[in-house]
Amino acid sequence: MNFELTEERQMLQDTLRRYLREKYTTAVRNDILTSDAGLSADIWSELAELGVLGALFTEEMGGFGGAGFDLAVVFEELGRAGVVEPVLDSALMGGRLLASAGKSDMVEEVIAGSLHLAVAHGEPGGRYDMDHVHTKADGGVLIGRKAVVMNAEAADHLIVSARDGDAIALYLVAKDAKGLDIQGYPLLAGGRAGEVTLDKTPCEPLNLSLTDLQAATSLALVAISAEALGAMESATHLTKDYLMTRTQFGRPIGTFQTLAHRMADLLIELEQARSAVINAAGYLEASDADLHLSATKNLIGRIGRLVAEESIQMHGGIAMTQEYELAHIAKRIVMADHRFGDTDYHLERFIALSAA
Amino acid sequence: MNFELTEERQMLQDTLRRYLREKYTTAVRNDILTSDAGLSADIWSELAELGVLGALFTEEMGGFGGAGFDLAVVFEELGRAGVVEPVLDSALMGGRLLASAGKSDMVEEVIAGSLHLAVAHGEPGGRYDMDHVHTKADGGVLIGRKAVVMNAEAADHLIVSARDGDAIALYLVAKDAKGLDIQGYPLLAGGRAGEVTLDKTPCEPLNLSLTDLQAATSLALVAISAEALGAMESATHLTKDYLMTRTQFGRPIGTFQTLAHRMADLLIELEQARSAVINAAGYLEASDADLHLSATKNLIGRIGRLVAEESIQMHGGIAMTQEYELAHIAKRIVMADHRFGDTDYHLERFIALSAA
Amino acid sequence: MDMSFTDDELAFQNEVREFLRDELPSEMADKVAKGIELGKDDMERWHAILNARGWLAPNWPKSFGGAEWNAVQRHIFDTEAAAANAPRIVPFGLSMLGPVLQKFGSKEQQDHWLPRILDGSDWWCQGYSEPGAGSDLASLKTRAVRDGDHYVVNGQKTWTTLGQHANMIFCLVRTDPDAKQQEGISFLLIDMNTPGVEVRPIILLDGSDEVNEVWFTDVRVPVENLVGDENEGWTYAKYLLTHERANIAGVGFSQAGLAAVKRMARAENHNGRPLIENPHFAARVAQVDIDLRAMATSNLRIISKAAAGGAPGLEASMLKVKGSIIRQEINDLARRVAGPYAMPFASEALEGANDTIPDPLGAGPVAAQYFNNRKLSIFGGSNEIQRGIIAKVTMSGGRA
Amino acid sequence: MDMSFTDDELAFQNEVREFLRDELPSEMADKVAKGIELGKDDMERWHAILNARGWLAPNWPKSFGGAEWNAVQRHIFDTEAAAANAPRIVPFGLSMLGPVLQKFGSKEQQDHWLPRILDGSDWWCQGYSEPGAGSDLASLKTRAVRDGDHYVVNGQKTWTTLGQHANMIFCLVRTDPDAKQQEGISFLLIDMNTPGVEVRPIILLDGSDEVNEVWFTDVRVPVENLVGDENEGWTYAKYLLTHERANIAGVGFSQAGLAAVKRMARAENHNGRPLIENPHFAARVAQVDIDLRAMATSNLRIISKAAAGGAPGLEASMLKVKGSIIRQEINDLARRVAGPYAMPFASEALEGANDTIPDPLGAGPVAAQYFNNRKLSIFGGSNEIQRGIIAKVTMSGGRA
Repeated sequence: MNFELTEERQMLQDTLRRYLREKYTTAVRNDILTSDAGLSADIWSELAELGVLGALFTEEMGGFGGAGFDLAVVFEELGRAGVVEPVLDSALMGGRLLASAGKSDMVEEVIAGSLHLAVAHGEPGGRYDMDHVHTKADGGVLIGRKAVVMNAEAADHLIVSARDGDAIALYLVAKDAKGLDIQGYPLLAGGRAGEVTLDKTPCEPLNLSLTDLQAATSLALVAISAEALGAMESATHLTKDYLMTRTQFGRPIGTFQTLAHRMADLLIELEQARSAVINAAGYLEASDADLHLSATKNLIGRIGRLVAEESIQMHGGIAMTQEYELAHIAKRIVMADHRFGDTDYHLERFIALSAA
Repeated sequence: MNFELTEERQMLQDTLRRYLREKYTTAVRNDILTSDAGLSADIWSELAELGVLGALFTEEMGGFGGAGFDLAVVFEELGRAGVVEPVLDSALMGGRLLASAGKSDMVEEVIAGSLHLAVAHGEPGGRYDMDHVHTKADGGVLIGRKAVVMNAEAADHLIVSARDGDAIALYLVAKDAKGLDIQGYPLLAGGRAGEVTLDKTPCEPLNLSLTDLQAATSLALVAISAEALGAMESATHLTKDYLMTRTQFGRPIGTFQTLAHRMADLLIELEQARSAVINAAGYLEASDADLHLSATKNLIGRIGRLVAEESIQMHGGIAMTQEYELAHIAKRIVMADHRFGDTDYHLERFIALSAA
Repeated sequence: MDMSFTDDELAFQNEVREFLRDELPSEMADKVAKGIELGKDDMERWHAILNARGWLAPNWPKSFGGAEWNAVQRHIFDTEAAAANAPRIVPFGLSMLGPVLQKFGSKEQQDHWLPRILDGSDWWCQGYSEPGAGSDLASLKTRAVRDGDHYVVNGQKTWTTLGQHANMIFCLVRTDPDAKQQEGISFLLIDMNTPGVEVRPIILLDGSDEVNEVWFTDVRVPVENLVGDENEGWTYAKYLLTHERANIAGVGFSQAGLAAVKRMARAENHNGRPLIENPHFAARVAQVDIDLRAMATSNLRIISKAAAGGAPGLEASMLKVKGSIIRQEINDLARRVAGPYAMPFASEALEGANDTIPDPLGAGPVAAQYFNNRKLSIFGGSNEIQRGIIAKVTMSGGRA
Repeated sequence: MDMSFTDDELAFQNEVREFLRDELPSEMADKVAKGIELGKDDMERWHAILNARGWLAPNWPKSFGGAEWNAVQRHIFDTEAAAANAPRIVPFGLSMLGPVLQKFGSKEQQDHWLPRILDGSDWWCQGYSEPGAGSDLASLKTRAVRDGDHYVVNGQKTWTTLGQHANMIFCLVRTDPDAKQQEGISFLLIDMNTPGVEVRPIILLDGSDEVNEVWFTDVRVPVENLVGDENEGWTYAKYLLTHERANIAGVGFSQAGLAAVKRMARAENHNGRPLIENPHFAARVAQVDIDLRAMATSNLRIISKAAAGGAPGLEASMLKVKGSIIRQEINDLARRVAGPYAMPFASEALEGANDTIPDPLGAGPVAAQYFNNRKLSIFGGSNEIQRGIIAKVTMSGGRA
């Protein structure tokens, strides 16, 4: 039993944390948020240079990490800084799917930061249901519509799920493919997504099934949970600082017992969230991984809401202003619940898997 | 719209509250709790004399009340004082069932306080399911077993549900009937109940169906909710007094902001509970009465737990001792959740009725 | 006890329903239903419609041009208006300044300002909060120094809702710097077109721009714009704060919001069934539904007591806390229903202009509303302040 | 990061399991599973079984006859013991007094008292709390006045758990009445058979009689029973309070309790299906299960840090709060499962003697346990005290 990070991961964490603290300031991030692209190409290159993207892949895939704890370390730091660049969707999910498909040249580009991807799976009316795929693959072309596709506009290629007969499989679609239409829009918590229409769009079969997509989603669950954890750490830290510096009725508001005790509860729950992310990362390869992942996502959803709401409440008005760091962080935390199944979805999955 | 009590009910409330405050002290009640009978015959007679039992019946039945708000007024006061005498089971449920059956002579005795009843409906394994009746009526005798029958030992007659073929009907069984066996025991929150075995026990058909029992249960839901409300008022009041008088670290503990704010939350929820009981009483005759009753019982269950637990917690150790008033009150509140369907049972019923 | 309306009350309810059916513009109701920000034009139009009917100032005496409704009538109107998705009345002139002027203003002030509130000549905003003061109103710093027939005002106000539309602001200003805390504060009416007044929008976390900072630099205000006596402003401010409480629980808004959640959850699919049939989601809906039913009755109880002459100070604090918790829970449910489609940032949709933002449930920007309504427990006396009031009142010997 | 046990740890786990399988009397495990109070005989028997194996004092150094386990070993033992429904070790001599004597006691005291703890010659109880003092230990009033070779003790202690079985009590007493608060307190060992000692049971709200009041009237205690220096008792008391924390989260108890809830809910019927399949009940179970899994990992993290030399003071407070909330929630679930059968007052069943109390799920007195375990968040430093510690430590510059 050992809960210390390896030296390599400790170094990765330190490097990434330092880089983001210096470069990814509130002001820089707010500029990115309001930019047309919704992401910074410079930041993306630098993340690649720092090895952050490579840490998401195993050595066989051309990276130098790829395990649950590698993802946890990277995404916790991205979450702490409120990074909106699509590391999760473009590099992790897209890249790992291509790695499973044996597209090592493209994976190399992903790790180098020179290739952007998008995973187009969810469809209108599908909510979080993995099986809800009406898009059809028929003789080398795709027909259908995909909903809220993260990073769709910036992607060089889209990885699209579609039914060929009954089976769901994944296909590669180039950004300039015929019949591909993307209606892009910004997201409340930063970054951009789009509604994707495929009208007899030529595609390349990837020889990947729904099972592969589920495996990639498991990685994404570790990542989004760790990201939310990092954001919760920021929220808690900002709140603690605020309570210690802000005075009202002549004293720091943190000396008011109610706020002090509620702060204590947040710290207790933050430890719970930290342990939940460790469980998700540590049991990612276990036979009952899905049970642990759903447990974690449910807990992160519950505690995330508490931390976001309590942090805003304890700040008061200042946290309601868009330019204040916590506003963005709180949005990241809450909106993470809308990805890869929400609190209730994973509660149900946990119940089903517990009964099995 | 008018939320004032009528003059008659105001008088009933005042009389009953004054009587219980003077006569039903903690010491008197603790003696009753540890007595073999588990109830006081003197108190019972005096409640009858005060008209408390008569207030549970309409004028046509020989009483002078019987509406939802009459029950609410009576049981709120009984709950406030933590009364363990079986007014709900013996007089209200038993008496109103006999009234429905046209047994006006017996109802008269109930109102006079000279007849005790018990309603034997639930069976082992039946939980809160109203339909779970395996007891059989066959040629004038009953065969079966009844679970946790309140007031079974003291009852002069038991009203027993049984199946005659498919239909559930109610039967009257005398205390000395052949084949009737009662294994009695005390209850955690006061009073006594028993396991009742019927082995070819002679009975009298009451010409009442499950529908009549459900109607009596609706009355019981108003009563148990009002009783829990009264107990919550006591718990809150005791806690408020304790916070104002008990000092720690040199000051009244109510001046510690955390406790003050938690007290405020209790008071807010107490208002919710009060309104819920008004809803139950006020809509008892409405076409959607069941919806309101389930809403109330669910809310009372949730808030009751909060009030009981928070009152104990804010008191600290003293509330853990049996002889302290709050200990009994808290038990009454929590154990009320185990009668006529608990918090979850009524949540489900509310959902089902909402969808209908 | 009688929980039903009297015949008169039922007749009034019908009258309100007919009015809303006939007079409320449907495009306005649609915006309100979707949580899309109303423009100044919309709000002025709705005020004019109400004013034409004599219903714009429900709580004003008839002598000042008000409807002089009792508390139950106001409750009926508020509930029906929310159910019909009518816009909220902009409260600053009507619910806040109006009563203060009626009680403490001079005859001249009443004659001049009150009709202009009703006919829309003036749009008022509120200058109470200051940066760094939060719920501690008494520590305010904006100074007003007497100079001949004028006060010269310097300082800054913040959280000024809809200040961008206003031409007038009522302000708390410090006129005696040596007095401590609540003393030495005056209540001043300031024309926002006076040189030295600057309004800067504060963008809230949901992207909305409804609140502002207002800066005063050597702003000259005629002394006749002082309400009541100099240094007595705290009295008027408290009167204002405690005056308008009939709708503090927001029952109507919560009922309308919960109805929208149910409608959306019937349309939203969850593993092949409507989401509303999912037991876990249904449990969330049912619990807030049950809580809301109880609070609606609390609200009626308190209103009926107020109509009978009771003083609902403590209860107002209770209703504000519970009301905000319930509304915020409903906002949370709406966000959950929307699933992945809660994520798009409907910045333009806030003003109803964007077609590219997907909104399959016709729900509008539900996540933005969730964040925006965090304000309900912060502004207007935070829930912590309210709990403090409740504890203080009851622990000092009130009822339990 | 490695969340699995090492080979050595796995071997130890096996050893513990075998020991429990072979040595734990099944009738004892049955009582524990049902929450039935153990008698003094049961507890002494279990101590003797552990002592025979050398496992009675896990945290004592080998030189004093302890097992000297590291934190992970203690965690493994605690978890396995709870899963097997082994009785809890009575902590007063072993976990509390033992470490104090080892650190602050004289050689004579160590030689005399420590072996008697292990072999069961003495049953210790704790004399800390006093009526009206609550969590404010420093305000204690019990006086000890030096009179020749004796102290003369007068006063009253309360909440003395299992004091009815004890022949010895370690007490905090005031030896300098003029010193303020924590100063002037001494740590004294008192033979309960001394004239003037009186034990009176306190019946708790669940009917149990496990705690007591202890009264001292002119009790003469030999001066050699003073531990350490006079007026320095506060130091020893703090050491005692902070010493035994390995099992503060009660993970094993919660795991055993949750397993029992699941077992019962599979057997209990709800509208024709096992209760465990009811979505609303399943949701309650799942949420506490998920919380418990996270806390179990927190516990392991902290233990592993302690084993590596870290100082888990802050974390102990966190674990105590969360641990008590989780255990209490599990008690609440058990009460719910039992349905109407939660109502009988199993006073005799507490001691396992009653056949007339129905217990169809074999659950024991679940409602009584629910009430009894409200103590978890009150005694031993209430959750409010713990939250105060957490806030104080972190707000004064600790980690967030």
